Amino acid sequence: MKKLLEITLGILTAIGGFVDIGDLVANAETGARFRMSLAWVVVVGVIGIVLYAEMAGRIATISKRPVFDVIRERLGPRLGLVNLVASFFINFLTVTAEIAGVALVLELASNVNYLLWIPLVALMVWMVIWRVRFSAMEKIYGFLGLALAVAVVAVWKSGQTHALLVQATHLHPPATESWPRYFYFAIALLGAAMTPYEVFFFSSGAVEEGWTPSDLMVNRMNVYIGFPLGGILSLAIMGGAAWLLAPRGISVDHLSQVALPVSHVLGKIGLVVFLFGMFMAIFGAALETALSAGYAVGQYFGWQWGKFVRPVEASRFHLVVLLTIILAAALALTTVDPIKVTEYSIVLAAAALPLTYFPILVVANDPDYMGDKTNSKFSNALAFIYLLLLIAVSVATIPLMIVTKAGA
Amino acid sequence: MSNPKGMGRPTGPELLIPRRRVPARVHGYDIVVRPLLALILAPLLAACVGPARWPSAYEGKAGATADQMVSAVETGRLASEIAAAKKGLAPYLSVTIADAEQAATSIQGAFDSIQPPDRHSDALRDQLDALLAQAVSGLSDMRIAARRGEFAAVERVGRSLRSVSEKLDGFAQQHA
Amino acid sequence: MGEPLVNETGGRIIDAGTHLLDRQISDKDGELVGKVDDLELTFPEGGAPGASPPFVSAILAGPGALGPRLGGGVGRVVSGTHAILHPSTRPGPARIAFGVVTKVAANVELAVSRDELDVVRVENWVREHIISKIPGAQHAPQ
Amino acid sequence: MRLSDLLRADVLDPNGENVGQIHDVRLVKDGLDQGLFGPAYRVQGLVVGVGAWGSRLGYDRGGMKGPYPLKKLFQWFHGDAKFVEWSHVTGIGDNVVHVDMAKEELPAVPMLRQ
Repeated sequence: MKKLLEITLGILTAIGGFVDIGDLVANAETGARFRMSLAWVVVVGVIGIVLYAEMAGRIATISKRPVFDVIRERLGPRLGLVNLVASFFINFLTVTAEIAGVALVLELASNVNYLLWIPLVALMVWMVIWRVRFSAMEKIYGFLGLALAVAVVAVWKSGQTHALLVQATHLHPPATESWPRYFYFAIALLGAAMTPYEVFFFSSGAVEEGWTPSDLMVNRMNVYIGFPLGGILSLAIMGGAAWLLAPRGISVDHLSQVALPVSHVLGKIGLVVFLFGMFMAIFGAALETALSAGYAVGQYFGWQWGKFVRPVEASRFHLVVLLTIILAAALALTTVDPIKVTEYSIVLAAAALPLTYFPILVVANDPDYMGDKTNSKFSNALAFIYLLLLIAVSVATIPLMIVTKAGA
Repeated sequence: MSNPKGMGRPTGPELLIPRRRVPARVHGYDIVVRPLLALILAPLLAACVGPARWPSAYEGKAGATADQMVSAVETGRLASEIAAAKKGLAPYLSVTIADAEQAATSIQGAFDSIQPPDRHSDALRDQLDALLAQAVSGLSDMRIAARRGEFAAVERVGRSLRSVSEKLDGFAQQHA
Repeated sequence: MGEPLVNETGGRIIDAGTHLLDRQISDKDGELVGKVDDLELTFPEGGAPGASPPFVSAILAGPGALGPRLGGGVGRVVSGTHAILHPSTRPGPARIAFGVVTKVAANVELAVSRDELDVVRVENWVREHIISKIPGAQHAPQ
Repeated sequence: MRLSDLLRADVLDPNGENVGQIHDVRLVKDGLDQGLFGPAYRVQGLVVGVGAWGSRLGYDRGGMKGPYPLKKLFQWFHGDAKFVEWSHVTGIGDNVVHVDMAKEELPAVPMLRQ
């Protein structure tokens, strides 16, 4: 039973990391435009995040080093700083997108403009970080975010599951879309699936929770259960858009459209559950990303960080978190299109992936850190292939962004 | 990508399976060579399509605009169907319809700001403008009704938008 | 994989850049202090190069040590920030004598509390002027 | 002197030939007594090689488990690194260190793990 509770860290990270505003938007958008022809990317993304999050969690458990400690130690202060600036900026866009996303969900439930909700959402995010226990936080938002599973029910009840699976074997864009756009959206999906804050948060969380080598099993369970679960939710969102929105020629540019399939199939109750799930998942992601801002900066400079000490003992960490939330809310209040912010954040995240994942792979192989818990040959082979893939993605992202005019 | 009539995108909710069946067998060429070619050629091609200086470019933009407007109108119609089936919540439907209206307005505005390069393009513009205006005003009516909680009216407007949606889709296919 | 290398008298051998530089420093209570941003090397009896080799006499931590290592414009900004925030006119980097180090491992562990060290000056300022003013700042660790 | 004064400095042999850049500084714990810490870490020698990129990843000190291609890449990259005992250092200038052994005579870097 205790073990069951412990895997919630993984589930929160998976729901909040996999199914956050970025995934809701990217998967629905992709489903509506490319039907299921890009579903394979979600699978590739799940395997990638499982592989690297397991390593990050194992490193944090064995050597007590969260990811940004490792980045600073192995890449040195200069490249580490480049990494910090890039990661912080992308993460900042993500915080903005999540805060706006929570506000958009509240708008859908209340018909009150999302801009009016933003200050309240920002305050709630900060208060939860300030006051709620880390373990309580992850359990509440992890389990309640599972309400999103109603999207899986909707796809199943639509009777289209088989047709969608058949579509998923078509590994090319539909006639209405071009190859560059196909690849651009593939990159967006990969960025949404493997967003670096997931490992920042997951590894820092392992330290916050005080994991010891006996928790390695918990680490594996978290990763092997949590992320694939997030992947299934993502595919359900994509599937709903692929069968209901795509045939009607609807392309997704508002969060409201993401809920149409669930509402259409399951009616009012389904819609309520889905909106609730979206709220919890995006709110959880807002907590994770805001904390990750503090984790990354604190770990680069060596400041006291984390919720495992009293706030006064980690003053600079809490200041960074507070300022990040305030500035993100301010950016969201400029009426910048939250969906656009989301799209840019995941695509830029994709471009920055090797910066985060390369040092993790190196340290997971270093007996100085890991003792005899270094990577197996199998995970190394797979991780190396992923590293090459991530580098290729990172090189291709900006040119594709220009060519496709950001997927327009 | 010439698109003969009848290969258009299905519009009715009853057509959940795509009409154009994609061949199940995918050739190695499709997987390897085409993406590579696309990656290499795309920047070159993209460089050729600037602002609508040529009539063909204008026509392409008109087609794309119609296509985008189909998305907005169909979103509104889907919301109205959900309302008719009593499957949605009032605030949610209101926001969804208002979002669709907002999208429609900005699509219309973007198209109106493009300079038509010749007489033929003027005709094209008039034709599409009429459809865009119908779409926007229909979605506005729908939003007003939704905000007032008059979902019977929402449903009525939704039905009336069907022909607009079909015409927009036809226009998009014709001028792709 | 073998054991860590020692010399003939049993002294442990490490590479400064790989095993010491950029590591996390923690104090006697396990609280995090800063990073090993640089090391101070001293020649015994002020000896010249070539005679007796220098030894590591102190850890240098904080922006005053990090700035020069970053170099360039960014480095000047970091060093400049340090100079502005520091009360003395030409401050050196915060120095932690190796005499208070107890262990060089994953973390570099100290025998003193971080409050006795110059490197947490900014942390203390932020605590005093901002964080401790927010209600709930003293509540228990979570 | 700071450690960072040595890192990345160029190493010149008596003929003025560039041996490479200082990748790392090897320390041994047998120096002057430092209070609680016991004997200080004193400088034993310099790890010198071409191109410092990746020299901190650990692939040049043995024991790394992989991945195989990365291991090979960095071993190839840093395989010809040289070790300079401190007794061979004759002078330290601005970003340059002079040694009294010719480039060809310098030994390879001893591994930190057997």
